[in-house]
Amino acid sequence: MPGVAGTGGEGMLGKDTQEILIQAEGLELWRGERCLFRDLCLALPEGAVLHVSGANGCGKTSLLRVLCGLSEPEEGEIRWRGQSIRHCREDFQLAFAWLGHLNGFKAELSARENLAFSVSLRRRTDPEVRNNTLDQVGLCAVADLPCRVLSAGQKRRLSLATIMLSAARLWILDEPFTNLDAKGHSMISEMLDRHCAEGGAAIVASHQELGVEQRYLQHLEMEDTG
Amino acid sequence: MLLDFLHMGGYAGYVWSSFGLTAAVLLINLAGARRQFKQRLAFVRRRMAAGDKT
Amino acid sequence: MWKLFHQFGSPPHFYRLAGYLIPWFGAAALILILVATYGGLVLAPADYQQGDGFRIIYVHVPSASMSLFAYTLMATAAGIGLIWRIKLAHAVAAAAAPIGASFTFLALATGSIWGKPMWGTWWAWDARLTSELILLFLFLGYMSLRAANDDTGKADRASGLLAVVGVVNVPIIHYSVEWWNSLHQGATIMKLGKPAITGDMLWPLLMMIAGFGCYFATVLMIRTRSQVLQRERNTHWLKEL
Amino acid sequence: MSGPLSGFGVVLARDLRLAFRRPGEMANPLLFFILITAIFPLGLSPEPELLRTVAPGILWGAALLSSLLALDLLFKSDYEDGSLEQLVLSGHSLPVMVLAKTLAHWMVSGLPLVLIAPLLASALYLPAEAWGTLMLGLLLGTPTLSLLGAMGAALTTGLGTGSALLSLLVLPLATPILIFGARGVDLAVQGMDPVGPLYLLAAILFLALSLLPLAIATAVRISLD
Repeated sequence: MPGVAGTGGEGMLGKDTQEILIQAEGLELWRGERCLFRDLCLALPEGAVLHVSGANGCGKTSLLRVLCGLSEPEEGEIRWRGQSIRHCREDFQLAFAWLGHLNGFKAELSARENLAFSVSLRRRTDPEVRNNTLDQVGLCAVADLPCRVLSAGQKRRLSLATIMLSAARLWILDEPFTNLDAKGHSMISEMLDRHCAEGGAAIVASHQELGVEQRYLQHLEMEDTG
Repeated sequence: MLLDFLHMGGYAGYVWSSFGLTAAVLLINLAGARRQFKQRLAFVRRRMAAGDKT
Repeated sequence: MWKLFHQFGSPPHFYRLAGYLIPWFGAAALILILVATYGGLVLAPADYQQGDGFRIIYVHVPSASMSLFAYTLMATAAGIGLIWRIKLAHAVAAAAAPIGASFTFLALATGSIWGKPMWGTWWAWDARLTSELILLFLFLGYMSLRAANDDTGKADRASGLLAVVGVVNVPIIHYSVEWWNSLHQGATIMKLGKPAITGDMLWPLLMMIAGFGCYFATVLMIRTRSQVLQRERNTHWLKEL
Repeated sequence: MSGPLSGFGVVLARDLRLAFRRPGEMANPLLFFILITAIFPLGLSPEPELLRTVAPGILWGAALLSSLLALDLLFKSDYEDGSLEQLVLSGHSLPVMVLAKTLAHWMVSGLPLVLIAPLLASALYLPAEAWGTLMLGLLLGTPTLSLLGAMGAALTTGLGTGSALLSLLVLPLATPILIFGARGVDLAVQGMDPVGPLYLLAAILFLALSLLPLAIATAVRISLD
């Protein structure tokens, strides 16, 4: 069974002054007759990136979905800043941004409209802030085309723009690098570095290296019980 | 005496079909439940005997 | 109280308790049903209006009441399962569905068989039969939603929610059908009303209902045990089976 | 920008904009409603007397079926492109946002039925004084149908079972609306006061408005699990 996470580089501000953002104990999840993980514990301080890796089908995505409250674990407790997420669902959800396999955009709406909608669910932003974020991720040229004509890489960049603008303290990203070119890859690494520098945290499930500075990085290796 | 009991005052067909159907449904239900239980128990025992790590 | 509720809710405890109770309830059901059948078919006098045809009441009314009881029990168990996340409650709800559906079918079948001599047709849109028909669709909807979900946990919660919403609607459906039926006044003679029940007509009916109740408990416990085995994962207590 | 109703406006605006981006899809329930109402006279007979008596049943039955028709797509597109997850995790109250989605869907599929009902009523020789009751009844009944259908859609979203299972789940629950709606029009045709069934339809609507969004939100969370 995957052991305790949180091993790895020392946090920038030293361990004790950092506040533990998200903590999980004794997580257990089954898929049908198969146990994906049991007694999984993790504690993620601010300014740290937890890199969840493991073979296909070992439950990386399921773990992330459990952590953000989409799936119900069989056993175990998840606490956001000391409070169980069952009791503080609203502030927990406002405090984190989720990027799943699916990008979460309506194909009929344009990139600009989609970005406006997803960000307005979280905070009020004025148009030019959104425009230069679109520029940052390189979507300015196609901003007004309906999303169905965008390439998979462009859609992924649009969801990265949403994550940037979400002002969320915790990012939970599932395979963020899919369909992204080298430039996109380095963009994500910079994003994560900047995010940690500002005291944020991230949980990233990926097969590739995150390219994040060592001092932020922590590892969780998921055993394949298949 | 038995004959007119069976006759049921002319409603024999309806009364006996109702009671027969009821008995059939009750027995089928009971048998189905027991068979399902036996199958499930056998499956669990086989899984326990195989002792696969869960 | 909570400790008892929790202790009884633990699957191994229920499994053993059910194993112990099933033979007793089974025997009680058998005796009650046999005596009630004898009482209903032999001892009870024929009805002055419907003659011996009225004896079908001894199977129709108990199964109709059991069908409604089964749906209510299913919805309550599902509600408990959804609110307190008790897997045993979901197991009970899953077990109650097929029994309830067969009682509903039984009530419909015996109702229409009883209707043939009274109304000359197998099916008349009588208020109670129509409500029973809609209840059958509610059961079938519940069971097909449960079958459509392959993951047991999701199936429990999705069909549980449907049962809870359904049980809120059952009284509304019942009274709307009554109201609909009473509109065209000619319905009174067609109403499958209970004929006047006197003493020695009544006790077999009550005993039959009790017998059906015990039968329901027996089959419910058998089915719940298999549902518990299907959901149970921590292996220690399974080993001693 | 919290506040209990904050998510409502945003989701409602997006869904309406989406609906108007594909007007073809919007017309389906309406065309289906007209088609069904046209089929029955073909099946029965053109004779006005007969059509007048069955008109309330046909109109309400057709309204019931056509409002269910478009419902299984209500959550399907959001489920498949991941935006349903974003809604659930957005921190806003899910029942409110689900109510916004159902209202948007009703405005696109339920409301047109109400507006076109008199036209079809006249095609079935329904006397003019009953049109008011028909429209009012549909106005009170179709939102409840949309709410019930939304719960069915939320329960069957991830299962790929299409609208067959959805109809099996929802139709039994929708029978009271059909009964009160059709009977109300029937009473109006006979010149009696149809206010009784209309009150009952309104009562069921407010019961649905208060309880069903909670059930729909739970159903969405379950199917996303």
